[in-house]
Amino acid sequence: MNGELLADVFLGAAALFVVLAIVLFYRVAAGPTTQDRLLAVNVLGTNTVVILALLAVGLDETSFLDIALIYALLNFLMAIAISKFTVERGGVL
Amino acid sequence: MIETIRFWAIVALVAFGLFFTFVSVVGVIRLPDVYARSHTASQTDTLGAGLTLAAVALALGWQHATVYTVLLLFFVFITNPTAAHAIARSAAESGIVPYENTVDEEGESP
Amino acid sequence: MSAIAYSLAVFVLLSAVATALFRDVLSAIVVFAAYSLGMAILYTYLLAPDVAMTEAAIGAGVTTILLLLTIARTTRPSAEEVFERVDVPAVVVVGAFVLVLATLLPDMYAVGTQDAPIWGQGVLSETPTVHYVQEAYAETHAHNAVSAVLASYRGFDTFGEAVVVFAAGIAVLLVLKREVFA
Amino acid sequence: MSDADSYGDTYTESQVIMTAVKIIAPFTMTYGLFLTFHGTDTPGGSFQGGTIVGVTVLMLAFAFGIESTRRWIRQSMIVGLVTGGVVIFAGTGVATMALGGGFLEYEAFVDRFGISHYWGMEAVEVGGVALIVSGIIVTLFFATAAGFTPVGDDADHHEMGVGNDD
Amino acid sequence: MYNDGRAEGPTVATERLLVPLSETVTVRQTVGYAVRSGLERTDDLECHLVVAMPSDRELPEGTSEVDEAESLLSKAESWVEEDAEGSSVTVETAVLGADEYLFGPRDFARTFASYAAAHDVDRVVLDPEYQPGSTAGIIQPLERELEAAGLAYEEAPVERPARHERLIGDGTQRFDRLFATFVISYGFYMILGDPTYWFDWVTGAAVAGIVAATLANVTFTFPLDRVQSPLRTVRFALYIPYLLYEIVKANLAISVVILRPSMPIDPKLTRVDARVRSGLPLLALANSITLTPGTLTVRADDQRLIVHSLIADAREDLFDGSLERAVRFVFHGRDSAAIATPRERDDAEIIGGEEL
Amino acid sequence: MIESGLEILASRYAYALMFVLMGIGLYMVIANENLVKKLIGVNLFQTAIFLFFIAVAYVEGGSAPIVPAESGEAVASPLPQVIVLTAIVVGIALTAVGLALVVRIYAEYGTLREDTLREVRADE
Repeated sequence: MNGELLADVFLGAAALFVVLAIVLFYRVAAGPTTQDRLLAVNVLGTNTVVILALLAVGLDETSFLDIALIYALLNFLMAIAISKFTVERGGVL
Repeated sequence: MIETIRFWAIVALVAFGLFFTFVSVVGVIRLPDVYARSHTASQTDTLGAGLTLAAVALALGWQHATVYTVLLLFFVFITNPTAAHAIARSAAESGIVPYENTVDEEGESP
Repeated sequence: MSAIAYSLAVFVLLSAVATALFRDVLSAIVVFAAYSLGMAILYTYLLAPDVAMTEAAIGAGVTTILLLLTIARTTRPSAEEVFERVDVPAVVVVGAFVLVLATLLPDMYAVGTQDAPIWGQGVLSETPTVHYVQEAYAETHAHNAVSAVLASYRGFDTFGEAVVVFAAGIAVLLVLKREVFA
Repeated sequence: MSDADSYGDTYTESQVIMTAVKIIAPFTMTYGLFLTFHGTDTPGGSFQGGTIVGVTVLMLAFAFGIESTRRWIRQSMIVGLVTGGVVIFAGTGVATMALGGGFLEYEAFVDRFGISHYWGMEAVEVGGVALIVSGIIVTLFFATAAGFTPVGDDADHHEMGVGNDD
Repeated sequence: MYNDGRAEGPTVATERLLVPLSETVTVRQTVGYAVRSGLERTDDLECHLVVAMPSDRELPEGTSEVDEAESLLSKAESWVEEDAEGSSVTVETAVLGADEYLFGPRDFARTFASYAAAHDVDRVVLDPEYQPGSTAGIIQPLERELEAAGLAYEEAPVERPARHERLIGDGTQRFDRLFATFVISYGFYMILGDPTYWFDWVTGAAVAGIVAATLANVTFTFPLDRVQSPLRTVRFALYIPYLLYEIVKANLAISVVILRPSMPIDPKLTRVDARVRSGLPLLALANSITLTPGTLTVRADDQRLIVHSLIADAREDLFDGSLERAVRFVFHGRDSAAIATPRERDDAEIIGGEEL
Repeated sequence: MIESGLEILASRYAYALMFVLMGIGLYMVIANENLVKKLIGVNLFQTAIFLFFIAVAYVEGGSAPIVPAESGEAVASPLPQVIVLTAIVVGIALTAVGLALVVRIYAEYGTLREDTLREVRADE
């Protein structure tokens, strides 16, 4: 009975999360330092994971959760990689 | 009856998740420097994601896909603070001096 | 519920514009990663989980890292100003290009409609798409039609693609010969 | 740089990041291989799985330093992976031709050995594409990262590459 | 081991050697080398064998460390007698740093330097695998610090079972590591897959084998303990609800601060010397601190944490050290949890931004 | 007139987005002086085209191409998705080769700016 309504709730929430991501884009554009941008993109990544999970229930495709899992991993990789590269050529090289 | 309770529980969880994500976005926009922004970016956002993922798990109920949401929670809770630490550390390495409130009264933010 | 699609389109557009205008290459790369995130959600919304996954892993992950390594090895322009100046002649050229393309818009099929020829209406009743969707499981025993097409129906294509990737690896090693084998 | 004991960099990565990567690494690798093996039934597959396996190596490289990782994962191993992938892929194709079918026409396996069409696809996906993709991603990474000397003599450490004005 | 062949001949002056010991695979060879090289130069050798204790004696885990240190010292004493082969070697043993908590290479180097000054030691013989406590990979920074302290040191040329790498641990406990990685990987695979399908059992075993073979030495660089490690897992499970409670509580506090139009924040950098070991405990503590809003770990160099705090309440909580105590409970058991707060031990202070 | 235009835009948003993204990618290739940014532009252009293929394969209210589908359920077309899949992987190979060339160019000429590069080339 509540199934359709629930799907609407999840899709609506996903749309709101995307709107929040657009708002967050102000920080990405404004900076002022690269770390600020990276931070904003990291929050965007977490939001992406959540949006994908919401889409998975909203569209009734549980396989979308796989993508969310991959994103959770890659978001982390991106954060450590870029944060290293903002410091003396990555220090590792 | 159970269905109705579940429905409202899910709605409440999603609402709280949205609220905390909103707080984190507001924090990232409003706070004065990268260290302060890292706070909301890592923590409030992690809680927002956690609550929303809990709602997803509740909606999925007892099935195999629910395992994925739990795994997602696990990964988010390990990686998010580590990423925030990495960013804050790189800010420290590149010599960004943290903002400090010079005036002790409330309401002093640039 | 296309609210998601519209807001995603706005997000993707914003990040693409920011990528184009950032003067600092590192910032451009960071924003490009954000663009990739938005694109992957859009692919997911358009029911292409395989593509979204690949875009996530390769577009957001590996491309970003390769770009980073490149600017670490070369140079990062010192940025006095955040954004580049807009190049007006280029904008005019690009604007003309987009306008010409946009005239095609009314003639295209709406997104998500099944009237499009790919779905085998009219003369073409048995298109590859219809065949794959209907017969893939019976013929290959693979639930994922994308994998079935990739490894079975178009296996030769995939082989060629694998060889291209292999050749790219060799090409990179050859181009960077002095650096790698020094 | 070939000396085993000299890392040449004083910038050691944070303990927190190293430990976090240590914990995450087995999970990512298992997940990548899981995707590879289940590509035929669920979304994902050898491209994605291979990439995730490659990304695990990149993650280790970022946390522990590229030189240490390069020494840990030997050059010959990567070359073996990639060439092995191409050989398996082509070999499957040639085998079907030897059995009287076309290139990669798995029906030949079905006729001769009675095994399902499915296993031919698995062989190509797992043995071919996944090996090539994971190997190539690691190769591209190390090739692009190679040839660096630590910028010890550079005056300015905190700004990367501002030396050249362009 | 009287050596007539040397041109200058053995001097009569007493040579004093300092040998820091720790439980490694190469400690036996190090002691042997120290005695032999010392006897080549002089026939009146005074060998100071010391064990530097990372922890305070008063701490609960300190008592067991003292016992281990003493048994190691008595073993090493008998090794010296064995290698001396009748020559006169005076052996002095000592446990250093038992009355304080040593943080990282600099503190170890300082302890050795003060001991060397007090006993007039000529040089230090270092074990290349030297590893006090469970702090891994200390040797290179320690060498730098010894140089800074002006202490002559020498690395014992030992045959190592495996080349020492930052990425992979030493070769001990191979089976335990492989087994643990295999089980974790197999379990994860089974959670992802379908345990009722034979295909998953077969491929899962293969995958777990690959993962164990490649990553076992990467993941488990810290010593595994067959009794303690499972216990720690259980205690960690107990820790999670507490952490969640803290997170939610602090999140609400910070939300109120951020959403107020005036935004009454008071950001300050603080330094906290946490009494947890590096590696996994440090990760747990640093991430817990970061996860509880209002505090953010900016640096974690061994035990010295630089924490950025956003509001005064969070700072007070941090100085009260409840998270630190919880992490100590997870890794060392209930007895260890009861230690003084960072504020009481004078391990916490507010620092300025320039000290980053 | 405007309403029908908006309606066209709303129902064909993916194609409109693709055109604009292609434009931005093209702009980056033309206007940005830095070679790395030009390559990012190429990547942007690529993703725009991927979007076109994915939008073609999409079915409103359908499900992802996991077959056999429940009876009567529409499934997104697998064929364009496969083409995009291979294209993404070939795209990363292309980007990698391009970046390797960029690294070599920098090693030879010491700059990544197109105008400076042209001057240096003219001087030789």
